[in-house]
Amino acid sequence: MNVKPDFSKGKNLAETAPAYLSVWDIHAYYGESYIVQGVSFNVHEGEILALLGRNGAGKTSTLRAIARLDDPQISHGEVWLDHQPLHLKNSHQASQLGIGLVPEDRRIIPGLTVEENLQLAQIAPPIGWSIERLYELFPRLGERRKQEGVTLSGGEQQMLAIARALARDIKVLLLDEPYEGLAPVIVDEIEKTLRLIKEQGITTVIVEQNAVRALELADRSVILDTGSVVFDGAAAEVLENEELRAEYLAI
Amino acid sequence: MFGLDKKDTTLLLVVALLTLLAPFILNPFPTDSGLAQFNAGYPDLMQRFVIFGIFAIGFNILFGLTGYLSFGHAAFLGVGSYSAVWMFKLLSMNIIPAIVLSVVIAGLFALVIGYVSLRRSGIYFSILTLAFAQMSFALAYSVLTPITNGETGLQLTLEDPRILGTSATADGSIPVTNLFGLEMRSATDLVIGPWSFTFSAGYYVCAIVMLVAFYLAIRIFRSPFGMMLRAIKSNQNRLNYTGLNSRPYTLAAFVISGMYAGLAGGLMASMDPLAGAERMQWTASGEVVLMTILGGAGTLIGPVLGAGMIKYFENIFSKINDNVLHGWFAWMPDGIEDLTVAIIHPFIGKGWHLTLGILFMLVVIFLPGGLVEGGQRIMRLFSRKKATKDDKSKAKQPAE
Amino acid sequence: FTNEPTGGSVTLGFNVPQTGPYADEGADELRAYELAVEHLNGGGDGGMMGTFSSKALDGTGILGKKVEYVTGDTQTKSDAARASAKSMIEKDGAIMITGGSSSGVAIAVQGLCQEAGVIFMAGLTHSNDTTGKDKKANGFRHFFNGYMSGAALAPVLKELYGDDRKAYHLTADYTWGWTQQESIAAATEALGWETVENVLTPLAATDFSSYIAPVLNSGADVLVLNHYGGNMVNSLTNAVQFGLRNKQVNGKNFEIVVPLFSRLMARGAGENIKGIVGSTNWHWSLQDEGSKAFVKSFGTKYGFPPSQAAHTCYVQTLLYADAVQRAGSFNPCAVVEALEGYEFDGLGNGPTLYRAEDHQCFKDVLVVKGKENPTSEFDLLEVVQITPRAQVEYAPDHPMFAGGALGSCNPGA
Amino acid sequence: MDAIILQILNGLDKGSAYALIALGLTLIFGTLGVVNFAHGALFMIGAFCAVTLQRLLNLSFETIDPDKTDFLGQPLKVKTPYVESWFGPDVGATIIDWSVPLAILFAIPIMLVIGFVMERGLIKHFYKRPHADQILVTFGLAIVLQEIIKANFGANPIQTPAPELLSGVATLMDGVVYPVWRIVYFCFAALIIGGVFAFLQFTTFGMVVRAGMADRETVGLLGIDIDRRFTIMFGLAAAVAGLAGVMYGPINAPNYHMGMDFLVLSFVVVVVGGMGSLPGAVLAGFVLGILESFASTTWATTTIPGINQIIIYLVAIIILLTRPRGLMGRAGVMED
Amino acid sequence: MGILEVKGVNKRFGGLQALGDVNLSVAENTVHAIIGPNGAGKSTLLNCLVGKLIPDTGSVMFNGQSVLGRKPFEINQMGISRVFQTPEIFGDLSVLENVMIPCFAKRDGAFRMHAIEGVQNEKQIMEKALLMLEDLNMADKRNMHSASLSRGDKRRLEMAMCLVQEPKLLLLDEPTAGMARADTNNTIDLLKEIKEKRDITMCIIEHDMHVVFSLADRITVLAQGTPLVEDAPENIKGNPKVREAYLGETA
Ligand SMILES: Nc1ncnc2c1ncn2[C@@H]1O[C@H](COP(=O)(O)OP(=O)(O)OP(=O)(O)O)[C@@H](O)[C@H]1O
Ligand SMILES: Nc1ncnc2c1ncn2[C@@H]1O[C@H](COP(=O)(O)OP(=O)(O)OP(=O)(O)O)[C@@H](O)[C@H]1O
Ligand SMILES: [Mg+2]
Ligand SMILES: [Mg+2]
Repeated sequence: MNVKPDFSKGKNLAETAPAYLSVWDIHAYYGESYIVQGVSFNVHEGEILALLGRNGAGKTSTLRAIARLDDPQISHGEVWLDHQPLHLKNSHQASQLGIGLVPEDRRIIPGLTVEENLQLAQIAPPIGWSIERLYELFPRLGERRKQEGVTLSGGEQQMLAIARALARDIKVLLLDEPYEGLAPVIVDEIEKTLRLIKEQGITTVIVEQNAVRALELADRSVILDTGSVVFDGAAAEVLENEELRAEYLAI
Repeated sequence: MFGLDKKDTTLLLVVALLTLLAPFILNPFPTDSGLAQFNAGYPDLMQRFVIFGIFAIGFNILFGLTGYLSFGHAAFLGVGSYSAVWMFKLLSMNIIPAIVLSVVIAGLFALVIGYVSLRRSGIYFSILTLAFAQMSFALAYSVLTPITNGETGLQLTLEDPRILGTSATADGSIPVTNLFGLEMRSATDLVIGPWSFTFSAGYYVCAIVMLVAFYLAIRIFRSPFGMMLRAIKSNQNRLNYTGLNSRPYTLAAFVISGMYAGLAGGLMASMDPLAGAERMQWTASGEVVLMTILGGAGTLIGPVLGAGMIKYFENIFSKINDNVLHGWFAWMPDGIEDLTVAIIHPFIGKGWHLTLGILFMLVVIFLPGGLVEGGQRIMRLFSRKKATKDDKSKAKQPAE
Repeated sequence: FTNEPTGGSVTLGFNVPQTGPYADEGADELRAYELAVEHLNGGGDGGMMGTFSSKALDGTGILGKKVEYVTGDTQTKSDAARASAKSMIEKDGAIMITGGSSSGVAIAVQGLCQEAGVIFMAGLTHSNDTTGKDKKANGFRHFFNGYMSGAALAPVLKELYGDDRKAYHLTADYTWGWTQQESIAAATEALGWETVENVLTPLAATDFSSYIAPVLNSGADVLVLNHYGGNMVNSLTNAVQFGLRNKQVNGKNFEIVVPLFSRLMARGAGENIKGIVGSTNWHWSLQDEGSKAFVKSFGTKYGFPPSQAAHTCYVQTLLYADAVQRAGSFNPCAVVEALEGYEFDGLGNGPTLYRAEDHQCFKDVLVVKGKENPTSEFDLLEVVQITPRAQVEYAPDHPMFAGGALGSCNPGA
Repeated sequence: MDAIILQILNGLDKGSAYALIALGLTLIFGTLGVVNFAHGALFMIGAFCAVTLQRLLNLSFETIDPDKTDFLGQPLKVKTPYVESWFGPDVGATIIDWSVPLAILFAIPIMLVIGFVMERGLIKHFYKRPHADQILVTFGLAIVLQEIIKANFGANPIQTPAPELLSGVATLMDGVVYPVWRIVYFCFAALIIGGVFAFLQFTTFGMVVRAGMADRETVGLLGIDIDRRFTIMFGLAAAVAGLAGVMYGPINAPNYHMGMDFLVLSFVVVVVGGMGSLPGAVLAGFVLGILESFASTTWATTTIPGINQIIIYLVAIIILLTRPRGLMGRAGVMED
Repeated sequence: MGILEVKGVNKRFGGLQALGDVNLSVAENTVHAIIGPNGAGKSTLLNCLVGKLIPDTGSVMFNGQSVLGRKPFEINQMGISRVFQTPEIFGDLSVLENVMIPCFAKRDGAFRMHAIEGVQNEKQIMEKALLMLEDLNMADKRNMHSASLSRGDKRRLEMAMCLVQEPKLLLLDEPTAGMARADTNNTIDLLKEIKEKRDITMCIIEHDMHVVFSLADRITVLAQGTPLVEDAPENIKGNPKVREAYLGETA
């Protein structure tokens, strides 16, 4: 059973959207190529949504569109966060409204140390976890605070990217393949953290190739294929639905 | 044809046609009309177009393909010119030995400078090449005057000890550069009605050399070597871990483009046997950079267009003066005429730099790919019909 | 011959720096050319045509053909200047090229004109080489040269500063600088002066402090600045900054000499020029009839007095036109013949000779000094002495001029 | 000995000019990563701010002096500056005399505005474009700015003398005299350099801009309005360049192409100092200044003829070959 | 005597001992997996093998020859190829060209001037590259600008670039990270097939245990820069030390 998004074209989403984060009919392009072809879904406050799909399905592009990063260009469509029209904002405004993105290639800023990478996140309000608290969560980062961020090992960089998002006071956390390159112990660790975050009422959208893990964590799931939504429903449902798993997730 | 694919063959043929018909194409206005000012079809300027075209094509092999931005390429052009003039002074007025020597010497010069400069990349490389060129310029202007004749530039004199040839002609002049007897300065005029077209031997020699140079550049662009160079620009690191040594590739590209510059320098001296130190100054190096970017770096034809554009402004716009303007607008009522002239005045004659500066900005702002992109946009305008603009039909509705 | 005028008009090519550091001089040259053309075609008040000793010109153009002109930009670069001259010859059919404000450019264009078979009437060029080792049969220079500066300055320097002086030379490190330095050193050494040091400065130098500082303790009591244009303005400004003007050395006042002066440069140097001695080809305050007529017609047309560059360019144009008129032909060889050994007067420099052997004009040279109390922004120089022509003459084979050959005139195709 | 001290002073002085120009350039080029060929033009405009102020203060009304004549023999018009008639001849003359220091106040807002407008209107669109495009557009802009100045002020140099009080020479020790204004210039440069360092060191501003340079997108993701900071940085750089120009006027009379004369040199200084390093640029400025001064001594030029012509470039080559990233450059900045 | 012999390798970064006395012997024609927590020094070890880093002490012998002190391209020419942790490809070139370049390197050595003959005439090389792309299901993307590939595709492209060189030793640093499950399975199959078809030795770093256990003949567990254990896969799973340091409960 799919949950049909509870809004229709033309209505003012701010009034009608029941959801906390509403993505409605977004289309995105890279130059001439048409990547996101009308994606819509809702996320409720405090919920964890797993956004799944094959390589090149458009998951990253969707997250980037929500976080209002320059490219891809959204041609039309709307994104609402807590009655605020995100699609009218640019990326730093979106961030100030509470969007936090952990990008897929981590985007540790070259030339800055680990600590500076974290400090950078705390320049603009609103500020989230303190740096000390983040070091408690990821002791490896604490040990390497003076090391240049980009010389960290792959997994350490991933930790830094997550820590950096938490250093801001976020309402919605967008995670693009957070487990990639992490040792299983650390994955467990991060999973715990995500549950903790959820308890604090933060809404999370997670994109992950390790679909089983993501689905076990998530409340709901949206599956994308070639730029369109092919499934929208409870996470458990995907785990049960053999056909769906085989066709879109190959598990 | 010529070992090129269809697109490149067409390009080559079009360029060949344009160059060979340049005396007509560049002289569209009748000689007596006011617009004759805009005619560019006289030997010197046509030669300059193709010579700087060669220079820019060569520069583009380095910059366009590898991304290494040399800011000292004019040094090779200068060295080429000096070698050629010395060849005229010492050996013969035939241009072949002169051009051969200038290419060889410029190549050697490039080998040395390239070997050192290519130890660094990015801006550090640019500054190294700049420093070498500026040193060459400063020395040529002062300390090396015995070789370069300093400020005045190296010229032929009546006392040159020419081994194969005479020091002076029978009537007491300096002999003229030639190609096995074909004098570079000779030209014939063709008058058709009010039009007059000049066919200059020198121009056609340059044009043919340029076509050969252009053809070679296409081959290089399309060769595995060219692909390696593009790979260097894209990700040098990856190339090294793929088992390829990027140094000899960049050095080869550097030397080849240095030789192109030397060829241009040699040709320049062959058309007009003088070699001045300013040819090596940073502004001259900067000029070829601007030509290449203006036309479109990394494209085949772009640099030639850029070179033509800049030389056109330098030689045509700088020569328009108020007198000429008044001539053009004489048909207007006096007050309006003066006003029009006053408005245009800052942009012509001594203001040609201003116009050029504005042009640079306009091109780079509106045509990020240079003049070539301008051309492509025009082409696209014609083939627009095919492009489907209806995005919505493709857009799928959210899953139900 | 090349570009023989066939219609009712004849085209002259005015090749002047319109961009770059000498653009102001170029602009003034261009004004003079336009004025000359106007006068040749019978417009205006006729300027120096009225005072010129030759009466061949009658205000109907040249040989009855209306004078037209084209302009170009030398950018003060040999290459660009040649390109521009070539386009005038090849495209516009110019029969004579004139202009320029540096010796490198003049020599380069002169060489070109020789090869192309047109006449070159040099503008502002002061190097000995222009009519020395680089002289050409088709090229003519009205302007004076480094040797003449030295010869004219020396007696005045002796009179002003005595014959027991130690001179320190700063010299622009290129051919013009060297020839001028050589000339001045020779002339002053002949007076009994000692040349303590000659330091070559890079063309690109803008700050001369590191060249000026050593002067302070060198024991020299005269500084000679063999610089022109921006170099001269900067080196002089720096010298004054270092207090050289107020210094006493060997019990004498320290002095600065700038052998080649121009009013435009003097303006650039501002206050610093006051009291400094140098030589110049011509100055608007001269009171002979020719100069007065020229200043009047130039001043009336443009609102300020002409510079020496304007003067020499104007004169060169008239001289060319006159020579054609007298020769009765535009053929360069006929013009050369008419100009060689030609004696004239009334063009602002007194009786003048275009010497046949090297195509150099011989005339009086002005020694000038920066004025202490200028009454206007143009009134910057005062004439100290008019050195008579006899004193600045030299043999055509003088070592400083030896080496080149005039060759034979080339009428072109 | 005196000679050596003098050359060191000269070196420091030249060095402070190089350092100051390079400082502005390195803010744009080393930090924002824009190859700004218009930087020289900003320096030149700074100098012309002083010229303009001097002209403004010298705005005069004309009276006819029947006793004297002008060059055409007509009665001479005598000019009296308004300032002198408003404030009295003495005060007026003093104000005019102090026009260069006053021009500092005049230039700061002008240069800031020019910097802001330039960044907002033009450079902003070029951060992501290839360096080649930046070169073309800024070079074009430099030409346009130069030509505008040339059209208004001519091509000849225009003197902007230092105030009477600060001109002349100071005796530093026995036998060593040095122009006062050059000492002022050195102190001024030290002040500006210190100020900029402090601003970037003791605030997060520098770090944010550096980060934005390396990865704009991610910095935006962290809620920082990087565009605004880039604009401020650009304005700051323009102001530094302009002030360097204002103060340089009394040393060498400004002309319209003074910027181009310094342009290449300042790029060399910045790169030798190491891309992205402010202290590097300053250090390189002083090193090159001092070496240049010593290379121009007679001793040096007689030992190696022409050394004064090439010293800067020679040293640049040696430094860049022995230290891959100049004196203090950071890895990865403009290395590809 | 294995094809690769690492003896007593140490590497320090400032105060950090990234590798401490590492000994490793990889037998010819086997797949050797290196696993371990994030920051254990796995990538660092690989860097020492390909000439990116020079160890402080120790020796690295490949095929009886020392690789130390050689430039990366020389080492590659000896027969070692590497897939990087973050994809390194020629972004400005097309996918096909990306694969052709290693073919040239294989055929012509480190440098050869082929400046005149057109690329399109290199039929053999083009065919070889295409075949490789087909093997990896990327043939349809051959003319794409490789920078605009999705992340998973970039990884596959890089694999293709290394495999097409037919190296004697293939080093893979997290080759399947970020790859969709289906493609991960394909990759496993592909690697298996290659292993069977060709004489190739592989060294693989992975956090995905599914991949490790499907492929590896032997496993070394690295922790804090030193080998913890080296053993056959069956024995690793049960090893309590490994469980604690790396696998966590879920494995
Ligand atoms: N800069 C770009 N230019 C052109 N096309 C792009 C660009 N970035 C991504 N694409 C294309 O957009 C499509 C979707 O990319 P996206 O990164 O959103 O996919 P994804 O679902 O995140 O895939 P993956 O799981 O591999 O990360 C891909 O086919 C990719 O080729
Ligand atoms: N250039 C460097 N400077 C300082 N420390 C470094 C540098 N490179 C790596 N390190 C450190 O060395 C340690 C080992 O890093 P390495 O990249 O080898 O880890 P890894 O085992 O590959 O981890 P992962 O699985 O997370 O990729 C890490 O703690 C890292 O921070
Ligand atoms: Mg993705
Ligand atoms: Mg790793």
